[in-house]
Parts: sequence; structure tokens; C-alpha cells
Amino acid sequence: MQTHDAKRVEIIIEAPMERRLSGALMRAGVTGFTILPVLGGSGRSGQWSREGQVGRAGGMVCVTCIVRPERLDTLLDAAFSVVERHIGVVSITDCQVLRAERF
Amino acid sequence: MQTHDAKRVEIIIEAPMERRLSGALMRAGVTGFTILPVLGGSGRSGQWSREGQVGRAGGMVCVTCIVRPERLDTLLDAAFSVVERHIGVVSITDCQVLRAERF
Amino acid sequence: MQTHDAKRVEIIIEAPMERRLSGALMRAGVTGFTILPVLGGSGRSGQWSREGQVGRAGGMVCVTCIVRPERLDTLLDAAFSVVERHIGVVSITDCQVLRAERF
Amino acid sequence: MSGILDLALANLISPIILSFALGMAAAVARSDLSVPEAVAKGMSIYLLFSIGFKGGASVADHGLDARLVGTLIAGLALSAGLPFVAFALLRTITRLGVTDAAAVAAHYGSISIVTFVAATSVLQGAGLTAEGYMVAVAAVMEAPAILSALWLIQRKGGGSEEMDGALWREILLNGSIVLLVGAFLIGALTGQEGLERIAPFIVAPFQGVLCLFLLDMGLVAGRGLRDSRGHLGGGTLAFGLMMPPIGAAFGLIAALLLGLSAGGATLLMVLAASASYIAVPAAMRVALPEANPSIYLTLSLGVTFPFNLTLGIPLYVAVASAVVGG
Amino acid sequence: MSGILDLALANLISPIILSFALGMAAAVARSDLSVPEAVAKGMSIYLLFSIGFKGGASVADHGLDARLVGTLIAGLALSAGLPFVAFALLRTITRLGVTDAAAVAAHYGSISIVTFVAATSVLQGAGLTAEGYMVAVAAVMEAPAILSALWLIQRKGGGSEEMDGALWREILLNGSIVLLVGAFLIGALTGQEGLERIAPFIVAPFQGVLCLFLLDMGLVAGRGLRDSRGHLGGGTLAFGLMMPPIGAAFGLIAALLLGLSAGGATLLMVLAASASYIAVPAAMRVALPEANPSIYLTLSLGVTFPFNLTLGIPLYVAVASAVVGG
Amino acid sequence: MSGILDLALANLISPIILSFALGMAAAVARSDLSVPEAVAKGMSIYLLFSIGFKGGASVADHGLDARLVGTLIAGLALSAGLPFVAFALLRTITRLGVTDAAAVAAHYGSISIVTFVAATSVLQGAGLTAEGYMVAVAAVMEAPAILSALWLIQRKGGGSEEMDGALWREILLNGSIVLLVGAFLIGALTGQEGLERIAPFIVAPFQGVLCLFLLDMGLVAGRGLRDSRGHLGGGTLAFGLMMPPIGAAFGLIAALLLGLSAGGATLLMVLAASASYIAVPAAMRVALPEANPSIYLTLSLGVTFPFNLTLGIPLYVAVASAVVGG
Ligand SMILES: Nc1ncnc2c1ncn2[C@@H]1O[C@H](COP(=O)(O)O)[C@@H](O)[C@H]1O
Ligand SMILES: Nc1ncnc2c1ncn2[C@@H]1O[C@H](COP(=O)(O)O)[C@@H](O)[C@H]1O
Ligand SMILES: Nc1ncnc2c1ncn2[C@@H]1O[C@H](COP(=O)(O)O)[C@@H](O)[C@H]1O
Ligand code: NA
Ligand code: NA
Ligand code: NA
Repeated sequence: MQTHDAKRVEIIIEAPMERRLSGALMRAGVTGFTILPVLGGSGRSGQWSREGQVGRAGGMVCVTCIVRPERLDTLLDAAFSVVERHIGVVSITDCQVLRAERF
Repeated sequence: MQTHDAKRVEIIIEAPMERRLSGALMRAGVTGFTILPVLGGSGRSGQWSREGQVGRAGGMVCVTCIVRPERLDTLLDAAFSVVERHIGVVSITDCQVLRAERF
Repeated sequence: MQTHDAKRVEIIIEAPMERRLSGALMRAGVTGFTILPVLGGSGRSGQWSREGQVGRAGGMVCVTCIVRPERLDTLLDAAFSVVERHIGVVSITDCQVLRAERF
Repeated sequence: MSGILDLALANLISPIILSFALGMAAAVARSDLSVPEAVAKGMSIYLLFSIGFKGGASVADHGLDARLVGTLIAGLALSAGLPFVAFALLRTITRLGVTDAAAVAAHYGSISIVTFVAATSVLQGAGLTAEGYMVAVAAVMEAPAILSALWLIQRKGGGSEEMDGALWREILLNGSIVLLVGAFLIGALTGQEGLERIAPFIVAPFQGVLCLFLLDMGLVAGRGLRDSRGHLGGGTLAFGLMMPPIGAAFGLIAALLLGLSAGGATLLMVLAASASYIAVPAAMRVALPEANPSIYLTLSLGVTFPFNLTLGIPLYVAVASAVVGG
Repeated sequence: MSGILDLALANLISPIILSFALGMAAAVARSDLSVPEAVAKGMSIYLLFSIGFKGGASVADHGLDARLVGTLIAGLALSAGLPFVAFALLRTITRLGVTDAAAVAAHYGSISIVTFVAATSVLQGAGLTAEGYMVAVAAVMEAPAILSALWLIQRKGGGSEEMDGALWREILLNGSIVLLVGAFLIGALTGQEGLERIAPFIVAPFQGVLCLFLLDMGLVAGRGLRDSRGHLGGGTLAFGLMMPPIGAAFGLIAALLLGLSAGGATLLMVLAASASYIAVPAAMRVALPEANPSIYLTLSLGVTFPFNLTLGIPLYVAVASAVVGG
Repeated sequence: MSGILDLALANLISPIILSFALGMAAAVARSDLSVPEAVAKGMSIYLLFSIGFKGGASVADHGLDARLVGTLIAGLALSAGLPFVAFALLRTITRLGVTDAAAVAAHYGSISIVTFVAATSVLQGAGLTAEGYMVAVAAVMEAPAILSALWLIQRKGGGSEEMDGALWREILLNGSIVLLVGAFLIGALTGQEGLERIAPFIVAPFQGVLCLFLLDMGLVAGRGLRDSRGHLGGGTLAFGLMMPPIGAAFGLIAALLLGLSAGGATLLMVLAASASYIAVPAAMRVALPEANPSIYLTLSLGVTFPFNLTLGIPLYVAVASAVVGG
């Protein structure tokens, strides 16, 4: 089956920042992304879990964007402008996609 | 630790199609996969979120299959026969697995 | 944007084992990970779904850790000590990260 | 006439309508108010169980009505037939293509159980009772419309997924139908005695749960309207407001032929007037993936549902009372 | 004799049993009806809190019974001892290996709190009361069976994960035990006055919530049975039906020795007869990962639970009433 | 004096406080007891809707009080002013930096609606009534404190995200404010008649739902305390216990100036004394990401909330009754 190179960017970010992140992505022309719920995690700011969370304000979500390689930098700039001062993780993987016309 | 090459296929598909997709995978002999919930997303058909969804019919799920490289084409054919006329995204990543006998 | 090589390890494991896994990771010095909920799946031990599950005891979760390449083996050893006798899947992908100082 | 207005006004300032309005307003104002999906689904299970059970218990109490079978058949006929009316109207007054028009038509042949539930609660407020088996009629009306729509597509040359067995099973055994019919049978089997045992759960708090459920419906409908602004043409919008009274008229005729009570006639009108937004959309995503969901969902949930809830129901009550003489 | 049949029949056509049957039927027919996991968990929290609180309030009301301590000890002994009976029976009539047999045995020594809840509601219908502290007995019976099973394995040379402190903590402090015991203590501390304040929440709607909860249990049990067809041999199935009356007989003997009321004797029989499907499976996944979950879950939830719910409970009520003379 | 003690004791052994204590104990003992997030959110929607509606219905019943506007303004002033008091106190007795101190201060100017709800239920037990519009006062007090905190930061040279329109919208239209105000308006519009229709849902089971909700709050607060042991210095802890009575004193003065009833005065004291743990933390994560959440969340939810719930509320009731003469 015909596949095409692409980049898969995964951004783990605080839930209250999610609207800002999707806004920034849209403005940068990245209109395709998927948001997964996160149950819990651990990092430099300690361990947390959705149910055990003080105040439930600070849950996180995981935003995945698949883009053509040439759009990666635009995407990262947009994402970075939002996560810059916030906790969270950005990772990039090479991948292949079917139906490249969709990206 | 001993690792083995494998392919990781991630299919984002409408929830009402999920049973059909797992059926097609099983028929193609792909008996290992994991289904993650999706909170929301954005694509050519607009932005949606699980809670803000009109009618809640059209949520999506994310199906991940890890297979031996030589089984990739069978998997993609099976998956493609289901997603063909539907919205959704298929991506493939190279990966390594422990305990290769399980795949 | 400046990126750095890293490894992304994904461990799909039974929910009742999750505390043990995070404990083992912490003890091995892997303090960054994210836990995603799993809706269902299929494997050698059959098909299951969170809502259709007998007793709801055996759901699974998906634990993702991003680490510097040189810490990969420590991580895998720790993870393997927990999943060894249990069902579950461990996969490793090459990735790139922003803000490497966080890992 | 002033009777209708009073009824409409009393309806409009009832807690359930105001809760719906609150949800809509919050969504349009982009508040982050939201009801967790699991809780909304839990409430809909509660409402279906409660309405089914009470219908069954009422049948057990009043005995089987000779009209039961006739009304079930009338329901089937309305559900199968109304899509043709809707399709013709859509092709006349809107610019929707065959596929989209057929998809919308399927929704209007089918029913909205929440509209039905709201109507039973308005009837109760107006002191009218209805035949208990109307919930069974609601159940049989869910699916036939889908068949009509797919037949329409096939005849008009639009492409649809073949209607396989798996899809049929999904439609006929979808959760709401099974729960509604099952609860109806449980109510019919355990009767008044069973009802008494669980009345503090399914009767007393019913109106209150309905308020919170409609709050969520308002949020969902409001978000849909907000996001689809501009997608719906004027003709499409007009259809969403014209089709309910047309459907209700067909329902009224059937009710008169069957000799239903004023309450029963109202409910048959409501079923005919309402449009599905759960079962049919899910079936359409599988069978007609090319149809645009934002058209049929916005119409059914954003236009027709609020119309029926606020103005439609009191109108149907008034007309049914006047014509049948409740 | 006709008394038993009447009771069994009344039980079978009660809303709660029919709700369970509806769930099973829907699952077997592959309907997509489902109760969200969060809602099911919410209902089980409600039921545990309610049953615990009412038990505590009843103890506060009737004063402490001299039999309390004896009954707690009897519960511990039943939970620790029944796995040996179950293991011997399994190794005789089934072809399960040591590990699977021990895992199953652990489930039958432990208890099912929902069976207990259903039994209290049947008792209430039959006009019988039971000692309020029976919920505390239920709590102490959850865990000891696990220890017996692990001991069995070790002696028979099967390999099990070492029983570390973390696992002990998890078992003894698992959510249901803590909630049940905690609510019992709150009920005992606040007594009748506390009960009155929250009775409209924990007493009045109780039966109705139980219906919806059993609907979900039926769905889960039905799916389990459906998916494991063929996995269970005839001997294993027979075990699932024979072990409950055997356990109940031990429970009855203990109750007679202790001098419990007919209601209390019924509940002790029910506890001994029922099999765990929440706490023990989770512990087994950690401590005995090699044991096949589909065997123990299907037996406990798909065979024994429905048996107790439909036939077992009325049987135990009848026997207890006849023997103790309620 | 013995009146206060009696009240405090009665409060401490009420089911709602004991449920909170059970949750805390379970969390500290590392039990896996947990309430699903969706259910907890569902209960908070129920509580907000219920408290808002009842407040509105009471305003509809008793007519608008001339003091309404004055009390709203007093609420705004307290919310905007108390952060300055809190900030000064924090900078004096703790070693928190400007950013952390300002973030904590924002929480103490804002309010905790669950503390408010618990207080209304204590008032009811004590036979006191309060002005119905106090829930509207609660709503207006949520947000102004955030503005004061950001202003403080800017003046002290700490860096905060610019306070953009999106953030303002999020704060002012956050779910709890919209639901509380909306339900208040619905209650005011439908009045006693509307209340009667849904009283079996929003009045009768209220106390029971509050128990389960506080069980969850106890779990969350307990986990927070457990995980942050050692992170909070003695000064910070002292602040969490000193600030509530200080806030309450300001509330009392305002109540006396306004001439509120003893019940109303209590509630204004409670609002001033309580600290936010939902709206403000979310706003802080966006506007002040550098502030350490474990400080402000542990203080507000782990220290101040339990203090107010157990000792604070009875104290405020007693003082208000003594001073206003309820
Ligand atoms: N190395 C990592 N791998 C995966 N997820 C991480 C990692 N580091 C942090 N996270 C996630 O990001 C959240 C915040 O991280 P931190 O800012 O380090 O506290 C954590 O709670 C995790 O969910
Ligand atoms: N480039 C992408 N990256 C990640 N997810 C995507 C992408 N494009 C689409 N999706 C997901 O697929 C769904 C349907 O996409 P579409 O068919 O483009 O509307 C979206 O709602 C997203 O959840
Ligand atoms: N090849 C695979 N790809 C993705 N997930 C898998 C795979 N195999 C197993 N899993 C997941 O691991 C769980 C247990 O697998 P198993 O031990 O094979 O029954 C399954 O229910 C799936 O969620
Ligand atoms: Na219709
Ligand atoms: Na047992
Ligand atoms: Na305050």
C-alpha cells in the first residue's frame, strides 16, 4: 500500500492550556490533531493521577498532530509558543501515513 | 535487553466503526491491538470534543496494533478496507518490541 | 527548533499492576512518565473492553516514558521486572524532544 | 386560543425548559460548563428505564387496549413514510443533494425520546393521561425510517454502504430500544406492586433529573449551533421548523383514525414531529459516511428539538385537546 | 414447600431480578446497551455506603449484640476454610490444575456484596430483619480466602508471586472494604438521627438504584458468558452450581451454633454461598498472574452470581426460616 | 460558650463531616477507594444546581430585599480586598516568594462553594434561615480576587502571563459561576411552584449526596496532604488556619454594616473565610504557571477546607448568632 513520510508530534500539556494550544495550532494552519485523555503521570513537578488530584484543576491531555515533514517547524513554533512557560512534554517521531492528501 | 523490529500502526476512526475495524483485523489474522479513547480533535470535517459533541454519536477511538514487519501489508489492507469511505487517519511507525514471540 | 534524540517506551499493562510499575520506574530513577487510559483490546488472552469486562478487575493502562537514549536499558530492565510474569506489551520508538534538559 | 398561549407560557417558564435554555446560553457564550459524558449517559439510562417501566406498569394496570396493535402499526407506518415526505420537502426548498437529503429524512421519520419524555411531563402538568403503551410505539418508530432513507438513496442512484446484517443488528438492538422495551416489559410484568417498590427512584425525582438532562442537551445543542453557524442555509433552517408540524399533522390523523385519547394523540403527534439525534446519526455514520453529519445533527438537535420543546409540545397538546376533546 | 416456590416466584418476577435478566439478554443478543464504567462504579459506591450506614445505624439502635464478636470470628473462619472445601471439590470433579483451582477457591471463600445487598432486599420483602452487624461480617470475609488460596498453592508446589506487603495493604484496604466498614462506623456513630437526615437518599431510592445496578451486572455477566462459551467444562459449571449450597450449609451450621435470627442466618448463608468478583480477581491478577481469569470470572459472575440471585436466595431464606423458625 | 461546643460537637458527628473524615482516613492509609471523576463532577453539578435553585426560589418567595445590591457590592469588595490582607500576612509569616504568595492570596479572596453548601446545611440544622440571594453573592465573589492577585504580582515585579481576554472569559464564564447564577435565575423565575415540582430531586436527597461528595473531597484532600508532607512549612500551615477567622471577621463586619440576619451573616463569614480550590487554581495554571500548585492546593483544600468544615462553621454560626442575635 502506498505510504508517505510524515511527522508525528505528541504534546502533553495541562488541560487548562488545551484551548490555547489548539487555537495556536489552528492559527499556524495545523488543522488536524487528536486529543487523548491522560489518567496520570509523573515528572519534575511530582506524581499525579486524575482521581487523586487535588482540586482536579491540573489534569493533562495528550495532543497528537501528524503533519507533512515540511510543516514540522511551523507546528513546533506554534506549540512552543504555548508550552514555553508551562509544564509539559513535546516529542516528535517519524512516521508514514496512508492517504497523504489528507495532511 | 533483546529487542526485535516491529511496526506500530495507529488508526484513528469513528467509534461506530470500531467493531467493524476489529472484526476486519481479526479476520486478517491481526489478533493483537489496543483501543484508546479519544477526547476530541480537529480535521477537515471540523473540530469536535467528546463533551461538546452534537448527539455524541460520532466520537472517535484510536486503535494501535503492533505487528511483525512482514505482516504490515496484510494489516494495512484490512484496515484500509474499513476506513476507505470513512474519515480517519492511519499512521505507521517503526518500533522495537520485547518478547517478540508474542506478536 | 533545536531537538534532541530520545527513546519513547510504551508499556501496556494490567491496571492492578500499574502502581507496581510506576514504583519500579521511580526506583530505577525514571521519574517522567504519562499514563493513558485504555478502552479495550485484544491479544492472546482474548478480546476485552472496559465496559464489557467481567468484573472490571482487569482493565489495562498504557504507560509512556520518554528517556535519553543512554537510560533506555535501565528503564527496560525495570519495566521488564514487573511485566515479566504478566500479560502486556512493551514497545520502543526513536523520537526527538524539545527542551532536552527536562529528561 | 388563550388556552394555547397560557399553556405555551407555562411550558416556557417551567424548570425543564429554563434548564435547557440555560445550557444553550452557556454554550453560546462559550462557558466551559459541561456535563461529563458518563453522567449524561447515566441520566439517559435512568430516563429510558423510568419511562419504559411506568408505561409497562400502566398497561398492567389498565389492561391491554384493543388499539395497541393498531397503534404500533400506525407508528411503523409513520416512521417508514415520513422520510418520503421529508425528502420531497427537502429537495424542493433546500439545495441539499440526494445523500444529504436522504440522511436528514431518516432522522425525521425516526423519533426523539427526550422530546417524548418532556411531552409526558407536560401532559401530566395539564392533567391529561395517555395510553401506557405509547412508549412501545416510540420504540418501534426508531428504526424503520432508516430503511426508507437507504431505499431512497438506492433508487436515486446515490451510493450507500450495503445494508449488512451487522448494521441491522446494531440498529434494532441499539441500547435505547432494548432498554425502553425491556423496562416496559418489566413494568408490565411487575405492575403496580413493582412500581411502588421503586417509585421513590423512578417517579419522585424524575422531573429533577430531566432538568439536569435538558441542561446538558442545551449545552450540546448550543455548541452544535455555535459551531455550524453559516453551514445551514435558510431553506434548511425553514425545513427544521416546518417539518415538525407536518409530521404532527400526520400523527394527528393516525390518532383520530385509531381513536386514541387526547393524551395519546399528543404523544403520537410528538413522536411524528420529533427527529432522532442518537440512533439514526450513528447508523448514518456507518451506512452513509458521505452524508455531512453537521447538517443532520444541527437540524435535528439544534433546530427541531428546541422548537418542539418550547413551542411544539404545547401546540400539539392544545390541538389534540381541541380535536379529540380531552 | 409451596412457601419456597411462592418466595422463589415472587423473587423471580421482582424488578431487580428482571433487570438483571434484561441485562443478560441484551448482552447475549449483542446489543450495544452499556452502563458507563463511572456510573456503575458510582452506583456501587452508593450501595456500599447505604448498606454499611444502615447496618451501623441499626446496631446503634438495637444495641450491641453479644453475638457480634462470635459472628465476626465465624465469618473469618468460613472465609478462610471454604477455599479448602472448594479446592478439594474442584480437584475432584474438574480438570483444573492446581493454580486455577486455587484461584477459583479463593473466590468462593470470599463474598459478593451485591448478592448480600439483594438478599437484604428480599428479606425486607419477606418481613424478616437481620442483625445490623452482618455488614461488618461481610467486610471481614472479603480477604482471608485469598490467604488460604496462596497457602494452598505454595503447599502444592504451584508458583505464586511472593505475598508482599504492598499486596496485603491493597487487599485489606481495598475500596469496598474501607467504604463498607467506614459507612458502618458512621451509621453506628450518628445512629437513627443521622439516618433520618439522609434517608431520602440512602433508603427511599435504594431498590431502584439496585435495579439499574443489576441491569449492568447482567450486561457484564452476559458478556462474560457469551465470550467464554466453550471455555468452561461441564465439571467446572457443575462446581459453580454446587458450591453455593455447600457454602450455605456451612453458613447455616455456623448460624445455628451462634444462635442468629432467621434473617441473620440467611445472610450468613448468602455470604458463605456467594463468590467474589471484584476484590479477589484484582488480587489474583497480581499474585497469581498464571491463573486464567476467564475461568474464575465466568464461574463467579456468570454462573454462581445468577444462581444465587434467582434461586439461591429464596432457598436460603426458606431453609433458614424453617430451621431457625423466623 | 457551651452552646458553641455543643454545636461544634453536633457538627463533628454529623454524617457529612464523618464522611469527609472517612475519605481523608482512606487516602492517608493509601486505600484505593476512589470516586470516579465523572461522578464527582456530576455530584458537584447537582449541588450547584440545587443550591442555586433553592436560593432563587427563596428570593421569589420572600421578595427582593433592599440589601441585595449592598450585599453584592460587599461581596465584590471582600473578594477583591482580602487578597491584600492575605498577601501581607503571607509575606510576614512565611517564606513564600512574591509569585507564590500572590497565587495563594487569590485563593483566599475567592470562595469555596462546598464550604458554603455545608454551612447552609448546618444553618438548617440549627434552625436558622439566611437571605436567599447569598448564593448570588457567592457567585460574584469567585473572580475579583484573581484580578487583585495579578495586580499585586505586576506591582511587585513578578512576571505573569498577560491577562488576555480569553482568560477573562474563562474566569467569568467558568462552569460553576454560570450554573450557580443560572440555577438561581431559574429558581427565581419559577418560584415555589417550580421548586415543588423538583423538590424530591433537589431537596430531599441533598444531604445524602453531600455526604458522598464530601467523602470524595476527603479522599482528594487526604491524598494532597499525603503527597505534600514536608512541602509546607510551619508558617504556611499557620496561615491556612489563621486566615479563615481573619476573613470571617471582615465578613462579619460587612454583615453588621449591611444589617443581615444571623444566617446571612454566617454565610458571608463563611464565604470570606473559605478558599477556592477549583476556579482559581485553573486560572493560576494559565496566568501564573510559575506558581507552585502544590502550595496553594494543599493550603486551600488540605488545611483551610477541613478547618472550616469542622471547626470554622460552628464557630461562625455561634459568633454570628451572638453578635447579630439570631
Ligand atoms: N519523560 C517523560 N515521559 C513521559 N511523560 C512525561 C515525562 N516527563 C513529564 N511527563 C508528563 O508531563 C507531566 C508534567 O511533567 P513535569 O513538568 O516534569 O512535572 C507529567 O505529569 C507527565 O504526565
Ligand atoms: N493530521 C492529523 N493528526 C492527528 N489527527 C488527525 C489529523 N487529521 C485528522 N485527525 C483526526 O481525525 C479526525 C477526523 O479527521 P477529518 O476526517 O480530517 O475530519 C479528527 O477529528 C482528528 O481527531
Ligand atoms: N500486537 C499488539 N498490539 C497492540 N496491543 C496489543 C498487542 N498484543 C496485545 N496487546 C494488548 O495487550 C493486551 C493483553 O495482551 P495478551 O497478553 O496478548 O492477551 C491486549 O488486550 C491488548 O490491549
Ligand atoms: Na419523527
Ligand atoms: Na463465599
Ligand atoms: Na474567601
